[in-house]
Amino acid sequence: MKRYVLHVFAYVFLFCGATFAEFRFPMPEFATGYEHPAVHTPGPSNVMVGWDIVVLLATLSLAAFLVLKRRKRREIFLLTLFSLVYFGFWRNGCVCSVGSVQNIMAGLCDPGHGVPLTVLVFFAAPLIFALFFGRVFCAAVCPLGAIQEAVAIKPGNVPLAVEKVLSIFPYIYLGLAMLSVAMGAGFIICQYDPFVGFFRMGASFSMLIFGGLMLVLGIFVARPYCRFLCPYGVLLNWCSKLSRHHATITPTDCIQCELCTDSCPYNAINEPTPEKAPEDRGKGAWRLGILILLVPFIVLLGVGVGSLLKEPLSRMHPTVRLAERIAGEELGRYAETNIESEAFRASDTPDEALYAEAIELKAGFGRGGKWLGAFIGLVMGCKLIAVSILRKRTDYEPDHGTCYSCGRCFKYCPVKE
Amino acid sequence: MKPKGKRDRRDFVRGAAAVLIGGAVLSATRSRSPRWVWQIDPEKCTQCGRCATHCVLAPSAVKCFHSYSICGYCDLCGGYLRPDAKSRNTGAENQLCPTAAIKRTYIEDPYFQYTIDEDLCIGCGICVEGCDVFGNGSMYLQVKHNLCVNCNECAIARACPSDAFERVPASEPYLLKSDRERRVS
Amino acid sequence: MNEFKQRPIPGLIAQSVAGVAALFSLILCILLSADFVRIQKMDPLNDPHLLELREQLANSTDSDEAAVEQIRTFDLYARRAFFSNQEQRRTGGLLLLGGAVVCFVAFKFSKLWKPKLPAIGKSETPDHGELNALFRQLMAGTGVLLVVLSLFLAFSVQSDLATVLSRQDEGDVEVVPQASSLPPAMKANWPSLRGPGGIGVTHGSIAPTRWDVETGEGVLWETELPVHGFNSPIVWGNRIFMSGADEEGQEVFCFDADTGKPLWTQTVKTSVELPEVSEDTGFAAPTMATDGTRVFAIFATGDLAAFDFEGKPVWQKNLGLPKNPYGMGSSLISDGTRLFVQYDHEDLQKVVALDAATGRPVWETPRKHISWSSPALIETETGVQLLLNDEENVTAYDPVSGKQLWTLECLGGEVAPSPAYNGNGIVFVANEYAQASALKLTEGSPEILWQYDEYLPEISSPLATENLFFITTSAGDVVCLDAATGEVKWEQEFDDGFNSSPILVGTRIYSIDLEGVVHIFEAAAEYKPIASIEMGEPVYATPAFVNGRIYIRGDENLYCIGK
Amino acid sequence: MKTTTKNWVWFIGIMALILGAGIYLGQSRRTELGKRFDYSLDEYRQVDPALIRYIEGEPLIPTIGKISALAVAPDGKIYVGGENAVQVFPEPEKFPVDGTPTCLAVDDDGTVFVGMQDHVEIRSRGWKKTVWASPGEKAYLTSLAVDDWYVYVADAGNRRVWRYKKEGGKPREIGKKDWANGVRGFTIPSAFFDIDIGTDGSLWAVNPGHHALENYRPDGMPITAWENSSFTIEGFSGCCNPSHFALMPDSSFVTAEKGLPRVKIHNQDGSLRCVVAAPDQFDEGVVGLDVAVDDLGRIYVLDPSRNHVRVFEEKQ
Repeated sequence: MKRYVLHVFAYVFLFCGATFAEFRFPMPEFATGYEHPAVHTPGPSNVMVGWDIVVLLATLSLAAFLVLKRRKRREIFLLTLFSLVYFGFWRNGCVCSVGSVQNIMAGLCDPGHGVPLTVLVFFAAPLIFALFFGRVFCAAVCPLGAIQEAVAIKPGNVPLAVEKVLSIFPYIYLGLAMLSVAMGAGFIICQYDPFVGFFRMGASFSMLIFGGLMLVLGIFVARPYCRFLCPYGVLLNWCSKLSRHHATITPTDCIQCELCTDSCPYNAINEPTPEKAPEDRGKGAWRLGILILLVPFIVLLGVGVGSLLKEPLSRMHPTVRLAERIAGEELGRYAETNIESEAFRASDTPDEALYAEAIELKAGFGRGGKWLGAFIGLVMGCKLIAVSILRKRTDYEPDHGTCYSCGRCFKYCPVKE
Repeated sequence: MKPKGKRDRRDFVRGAAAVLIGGAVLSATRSRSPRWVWQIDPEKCTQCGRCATHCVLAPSAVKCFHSYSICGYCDLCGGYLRPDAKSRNTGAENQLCPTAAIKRTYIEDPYFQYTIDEDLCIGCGICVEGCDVFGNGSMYLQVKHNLCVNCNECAIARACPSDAFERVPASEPYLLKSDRERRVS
Repeated sequence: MNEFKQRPIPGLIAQSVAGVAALFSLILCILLSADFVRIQKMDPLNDPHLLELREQLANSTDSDEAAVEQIRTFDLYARRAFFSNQEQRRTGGLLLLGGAVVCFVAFKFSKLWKPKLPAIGKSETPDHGELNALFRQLMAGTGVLLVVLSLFLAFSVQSDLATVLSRQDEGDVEVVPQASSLPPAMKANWPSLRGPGGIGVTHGSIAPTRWDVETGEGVLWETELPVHGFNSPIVWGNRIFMSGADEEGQEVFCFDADTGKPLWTQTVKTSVELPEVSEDTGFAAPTMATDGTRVFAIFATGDLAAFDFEGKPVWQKNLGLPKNPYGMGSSLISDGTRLFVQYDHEDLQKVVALDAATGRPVWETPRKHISWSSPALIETETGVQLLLNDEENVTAYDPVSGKQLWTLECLGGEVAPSPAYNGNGIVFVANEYAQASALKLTEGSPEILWQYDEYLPEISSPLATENLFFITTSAGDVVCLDAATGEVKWEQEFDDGFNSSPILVGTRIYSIDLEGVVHIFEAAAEYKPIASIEMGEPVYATPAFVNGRIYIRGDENLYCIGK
Repeated sequence: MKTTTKNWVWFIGIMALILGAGIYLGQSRRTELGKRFDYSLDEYRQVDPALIRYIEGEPLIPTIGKISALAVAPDGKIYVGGENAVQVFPEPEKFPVDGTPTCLAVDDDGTVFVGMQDHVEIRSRGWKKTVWASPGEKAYLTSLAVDDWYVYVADAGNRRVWRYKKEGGKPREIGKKDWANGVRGFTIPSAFFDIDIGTDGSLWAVNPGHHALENYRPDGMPITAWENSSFTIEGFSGCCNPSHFALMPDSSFVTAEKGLPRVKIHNQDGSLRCVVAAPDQFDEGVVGLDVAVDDLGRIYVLDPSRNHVRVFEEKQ
């Protein structure tokens, strides 16, 4: 891995160093005194970058204030709409915090990658805010959340057990994305961002279809991307669990009126535990013990399954795909060449060099696959344990991890002061 | 009110998490490099046509650039006329560019100026191929930075078969073939 | 304020407006996607009819007016279709957006006027135990699904690459012909340390025997060296190349052989951290090499760079940071098409051949021991062999394929001297703390003719003529042995030791000691001194002999002796 | 029971959705551009084999790199200029030059004229070197020709032919636009501009922008010209061709083109006589195929991409 990075680094170095030789052949003599027009070389627009950071911090603060102090769903929603317009349609959904995870990972793996300040702020600020105020970023700042919040017209309730089981998919997505970035196979979160196509008013057909499906689904299942896919949500979830001040359903004391139970479309309201223990304590402890013992086995199973995934995972990397294609063409598996293989052949790099690189990458993916498997296994094991632990609760409370601080429940609480 | 011990523990974990995030951010910025933008290395580009199809924008942010100081101002321009063109006029049957994005204007005998209409250009690179084969290679593809949204990872770079996409510092965002080119930005 | 106040009439109106707007948007959406699909299918620019027309026009010999007209019309239609379609899409998109906004606003109002009343007491909420059981079931389901999916992927994705590679391994037995000799141009120049082939033998036969550095008599020019380095000059045509490096950077210099003027200097940027090296090795101990069109330099960082004779970078790579107690010492050598790098370090030992033009590896053969010695290319009856010394063995490789030809254990200690060859089937190796050995090349493994262990070299490499074998030691001894028997012909002691290797020019041997005294003596069975000339500064490098001139790299200056 | 079923239905539904979306996205590909966007010259690379009347012999392989200039001396020796040296065939002789020559010419007495990018160097018999001043700031010399009286230098940068006396001095300018005398001037879009001297002592020069070969008196007055523009084998293709030519002993023209690399022989009136080498015999994209002819009618083609001088002989 390290050597690969070095290799890439040296490569970049070499090519940046080689300047273009000035073409010395003079232009024709023009009797008419013709002078050629200037070439239009507009620079990248830089103007908004500083503003993005300012707007991000401002909206985050405002969201925290609205959620914790004002406690008005409508105001939070208006802020959500603003974020949708600004971060989404105006700034084309880029830079976004969800994708910034990959930049950070790329910066960690390859010091030469360079992470701009904006991206750093977009990565860190929502997490820091989550540490103090819960997921206010999800509530009113994230454009991906905002567009789903806007279409969530008739949200149904996903059964709690299903919700909890499906919540491992963000972990899988996160793991895959990190592996992909670490191996240099690309930024898959950006590649498969379902809503950026709408923000930019244009994307490939399949991505538009995928985004459209997500939105249609989002009418009935609120925020499907946030709940079942968003990899950044995993980090926010962890931070929010530790939050110092988190949104509460009731401003003061819960009167156990049960009015709010149905108000949350995200299954994020934890009900008070019944007075009487639902089952025998000993039985619960026994089961918990077994589950804890089981975790290493699940992790091992994950490693085993992950090690099988070396081949399919390595196909994420274009170089491996190219090497396989070239090898396949050599074996006569394909009737004709494709653009990649033609370009490769024209570059007169020997096949062996490509194969060697692919083999090395595959080895990397082999290792990465095991880590990924172990990670997923660990997540599943932890989820099993977490669900089995019964925490004592006397009031109706939002779940600090999964609550998006959307504020829907505020108005259902009859306690106002 | 939560018991005090629990509170302390939480504070500690929260502090640890903050340190973790800060650490990740710091280590990711170990080398504060300049801001990068994507650009095509004209020496490596093979004009496969994917710039036209794979950009997240439609039409693509990749456009044909024309370095006038390299151009031969030929009457018979390999980048403008189809190889099988019967005559050298601007008729649709003679033009190589599928979207007629190249404008031909007469300067003086026998020289013509070729200008790229960037609104029509889709970055397919067919003219680049023609110019490379027969001409001086004054036409080549570049990413137009007023259009490019500078994605995290350029979708064209991912699809580029000849590795021609690279990150260049935003202060020098073009890889022009001629330094003598007059530029306006 | 009652947030749940019901206003049925406006609520109903808002609801129906929202419903109508939603329906409108949905229909628009479907229409737009249908249109999109249709345009994708139609692809007016690639219309078969248009392509056919173009072909027809291309094939007609004279100007086919009708076809031209048709193409133009078609082109116009395609353009019109494209632009009107763009217009349509834009309008459609705006309408869709408008519909969505209306629907959205109306819906929000309907929610305001007909708020959903809180439902009390969800009946379906399972209790903790039930939920747990269900959760475990579902989690197991997910696990099974993931495992099945993984297995399916693992077995459905086959690697063609693995097949090809295994096939290549089987087909590897084919015999690659060995190169028969070095290119003649190499012999007329000084392409590497110790000259052509790196065995210390000059192909020309004349060199000055009288000069005086102090008065400048017989010295064509001298020039100061910009950066320190222990490597020796190499010469091709009218160019001299050397490298130098310190903590500040790594450089390659080119001098004009006729005037001593610096022609160019290039820096080699490193991408790795500087390794620790000992002071008497430095960062630029390895001598450069050339293949006649490019020059190559390697540094203690493992950075290997190629430049053309004008100083333009051709390629550069890093072979991996060497872990080495003294620093990288092996010099480079090229046979005209390949560049050979002996890369024997503490944790990594290998010899690689790179394509000189591109720097791509041609072959790579793993080795077993550390070494500071430099490779030599010898021309034997069966072809060119690449000889490498290491802590234990001397090993020969086929320069074309990298296959090991033979290996023999006859060395020991930290070996810096390189092999010598008498041009006639006998290879000599020697190192302090081991012995000197004469190896007669045979079909298979060479046989040891004799061994000698009195005066042995530590740094400078031994030298062989057809019948004699010479050793210069770090203590200042010079020994002459009979090549065939190992009998000591003469021994001579000088004041200072030798780092620089002796070079054979015609019938004379030039050897420079550490104080910079050039000892010239006959390569004969008796000791016949010809001259001892002081250079006036220490000399560690081995001189280069080209066209009757000698190029000597002193500690600080580069001298050209000759006319 | 009912809750369990409901849960499972939800679970399976969402899983199916995720899987379906995954499969759909995994298989979706961007459409590539269609046929209209292919740039293909295959049609023109095909040459009727009956037209090819030359076969290739053993090439001359120089030991110098980046070969770029070729000349056949009156005594039949072949001079090849490359990186920092000029090599002479058949004997293993070579002399160094500073830089890479762009053109070469050899006089009857063995004097070698070496054209560098912006000046001419002369090596007389004893390898004594004389340097002529550059004819101008924009000079880009591409061809040299020498006859009994003059040395002609083709300068693509200035779009002129310079006529030097053998001892040097200020050159005479040929090819300045002069409508009164019928000189249209040289149109040279890229650095390819070749000249040669006919058996009658007149100067032949390519006018590459017009696909023409033009004939001048030594004083610069035009005599005749012919041109033929076509992608087919009869004419010259692209924007500046032929890139090189040489006169055969019978005054016909051997021409070499870039873009579509091909070597042909044209009769004196410009009509195609035969093909020496078809595009398929060269590497794609090769430029700078300098040609030369010896007294026996053998055609030498300098192939920079393979670094060989290729030799073609007429089929028996």
